[in-house]
Amino acid sequence: MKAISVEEAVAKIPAGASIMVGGFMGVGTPERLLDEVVRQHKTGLALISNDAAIPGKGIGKLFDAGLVSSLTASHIGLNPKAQQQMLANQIAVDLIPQGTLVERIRAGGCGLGGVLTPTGVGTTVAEGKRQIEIDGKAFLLETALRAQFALVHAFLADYLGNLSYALTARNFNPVIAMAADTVIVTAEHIVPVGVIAPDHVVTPAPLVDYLIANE
Amino acid sequence: MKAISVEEAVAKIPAGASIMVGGFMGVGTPERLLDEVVRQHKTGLALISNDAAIPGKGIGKLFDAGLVSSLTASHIGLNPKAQQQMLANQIAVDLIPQGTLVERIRAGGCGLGGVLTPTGVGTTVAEGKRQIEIDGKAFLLETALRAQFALVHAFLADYLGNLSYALTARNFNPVIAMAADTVIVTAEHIVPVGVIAPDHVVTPAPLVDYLIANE
Amino acid sequence: MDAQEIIGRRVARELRTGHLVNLGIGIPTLVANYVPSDIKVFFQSENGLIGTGPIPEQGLAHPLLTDAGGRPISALPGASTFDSAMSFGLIRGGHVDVTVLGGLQVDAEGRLANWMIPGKMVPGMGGAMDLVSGAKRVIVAMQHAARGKSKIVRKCTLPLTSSRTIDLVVTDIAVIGFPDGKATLMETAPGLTVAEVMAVTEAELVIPDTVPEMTI
Amino acid sequence: MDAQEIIGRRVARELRTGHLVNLGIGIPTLVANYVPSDIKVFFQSENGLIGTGPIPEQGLAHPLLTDAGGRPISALPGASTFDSAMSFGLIRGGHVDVTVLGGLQVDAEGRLANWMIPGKMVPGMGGAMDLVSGAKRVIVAMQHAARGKSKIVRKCTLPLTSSRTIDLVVTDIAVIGFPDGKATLMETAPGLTVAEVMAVTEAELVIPDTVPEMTI
Repeated sequence: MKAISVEEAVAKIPAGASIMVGGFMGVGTPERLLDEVVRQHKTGLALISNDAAIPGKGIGKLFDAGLVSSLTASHIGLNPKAQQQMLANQIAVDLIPQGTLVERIRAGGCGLGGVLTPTGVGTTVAEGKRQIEIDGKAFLLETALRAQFALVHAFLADYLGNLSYALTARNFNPVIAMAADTVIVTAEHIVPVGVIAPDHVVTPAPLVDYLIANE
Repeated sequence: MKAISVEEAVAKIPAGASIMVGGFMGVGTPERLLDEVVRQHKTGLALISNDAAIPGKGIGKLFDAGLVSSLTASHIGLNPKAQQQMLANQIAVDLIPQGTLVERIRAGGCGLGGVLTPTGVGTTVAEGKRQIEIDGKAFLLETALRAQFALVHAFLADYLGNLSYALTARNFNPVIAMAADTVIVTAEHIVPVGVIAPDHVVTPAPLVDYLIANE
Repeated sequence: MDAQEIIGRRVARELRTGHLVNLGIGIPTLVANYVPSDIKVFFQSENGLIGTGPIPEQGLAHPLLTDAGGRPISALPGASTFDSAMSFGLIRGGHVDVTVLGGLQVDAEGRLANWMIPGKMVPGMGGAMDLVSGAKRVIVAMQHAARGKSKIVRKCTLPLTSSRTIDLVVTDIAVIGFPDGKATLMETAPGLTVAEVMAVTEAELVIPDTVPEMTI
Repeated sequence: MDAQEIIGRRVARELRTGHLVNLGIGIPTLVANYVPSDIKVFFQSENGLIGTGPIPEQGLAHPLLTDAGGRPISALPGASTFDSAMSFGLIRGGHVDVTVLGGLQVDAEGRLANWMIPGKMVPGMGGAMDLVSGAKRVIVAMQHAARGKSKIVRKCTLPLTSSRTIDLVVTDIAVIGFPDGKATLMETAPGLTVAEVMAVTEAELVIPDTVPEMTI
């Protein structure tokens, strides 16, 4: 793990990169990283996140700035800008069930090729997917999902990179921290090693590549 | 969740039941439950656990008492009694890779039909299993695993049934707590509600059916 | 009592102590207000919380403690938080005893459509498909009709949420169950006759010998 | 220096600061003793710990803190604990930078057999198959020969651990890599000639122009 500035960290993300961003309706999102992504105007991003948040907040900022070329998410119902961009074919949107989304990312992070889920069987979600029967019950084969970058927001990060999360800001963060080639983290508090007890570490240090240093 | 005596709890387990038991080489195993299983002489158990521990300790006690009819585990190398019983065809043993074992149990607990894993492709583990290619890479289809009972050992349990675990005694415990019809828990300490902070609960209360009360 | 309160009160009567319950947005959210004080249930918020409490007092809201819509909530003593993989493991794994969801259409066999109106904006299914596929019991809480049209239909014309059928529909005028896979009138709202309910219901309803009034 | 120390010291030189490393039982365990003090690695114990420390002093062992064999260990500052699903998610997901495992046979193409001798007791594969399938880099640490027979074989006759080939074998007499999928002699143990290594190796070895001595 390396502590670097937010400018340096975002400079590592090329235009057109695939990025997973933590957060659920803007809660638990690495805002400082997104602000810098906007400032450095990283265009054509392939974004994977639970939702599109709302304009001005969290992932919503990326839509405000027109930086997203594709979105994989479970819903965008509360972001009219993301909806407009979808309808105008400015972004390709793949909407998938939330449980399927997180399980596909987990599979990507855990070296699984995919999982079999009952969710979506017999619905439009099943279109184009392999359906597999086990003991007479039908499941969809949902494949693993990974990205080049994961932008993670933690509550505590220690000097080694161990992370813990607070309340409902955990959501997708620990899952995406396993599913990307490069993991960049912002934390509400950076603390000495040992402040987070071993049993309370949620994301172990070796998963973290870059921690955004305090200014 | 109901707090009951260890005698009452074990009385609910019929002979021949399928049971998952937490613990890794006897660490994090609900010893009081196993002692009572032995005392009530529950025979013909279909046991699912990481290993067979050692004679006299943890799951080893079930082999000492000759109560196991089948075992699904990742290794039994350190329990000569379990090995003898396997060689004498007293127990049917299904040895599977540890990561596959835990992922199959997790699938059972999370409503997945199974997972695709690269582990075991091209080895004897692949025999009789469906092999599925994704983007040219081969995976084995490993199906979900569940049991009638999960015997779980926690470090802290609160009055509602929220659980946390200590150090390496966590292992399979939180995973099996999701994958059985009935979940019975022993804890090192039973504490008031609120002693375990929300962010430190590993197994949420609604998953627990019975907590073994202090004597 | 308005339509939403009737629905909320009646659904609340389906909950039992110890149940893990997930409430969808809209009318289902109201159910929490009507749980009798002697019934202790766990409410799950699928963004990662069991033990949701009421909206916090002015000035006590925490920005990292919200419901699935991003609105501030509180957590009751004994609450637990977890990541989204665990949250949907709970949902898909059958650990949620009851989910209460809104509906666009429920058909005569108990199939639900609640996430998409073709030709309109598709906001996405969020967690609805997982909830209907995975919860032990699925209750739909909705107005019986929308713009004069019955939402209890012969066959769903909107895209389905799941191939799994639901267990109960509670509307402002009726409670409908699906024993033997057929929509069956279980209760009528106070003051309404069976004939009145049938008259505003598109789907054919099985009518048992006695159809009691809702207790709410 | 005995055979095991040669192997342990040489393998330790493959580790880099920041690496997440999983050591198998037997010779691989010794590697931890020889990591240079300026190299800071994380050791994982697959029963659910990153940051394993040395065996605790007499009287300080905790019964709930053990290695994968159930023996007391300690945890270094900055350690983390987790369940078995996470532990093998780390392993299978490619998050373990280096795994060091014992071997029964390694063949000329880099395939490993290390878990089963047919006709003998089968204790089970434990985590070996996941480690070989999933770790970023697989190093086998073993004696070059057992009872006078080379363990570097033309083709594995014992059941394979994985179809994925390994990256490096370190024995008491040689370091063998697999560039282009062919067993290649990278280094010889101090005092041994290339011819001496070839003479006790069943597999055909590619011999580069220069084969340095191991630095240990």
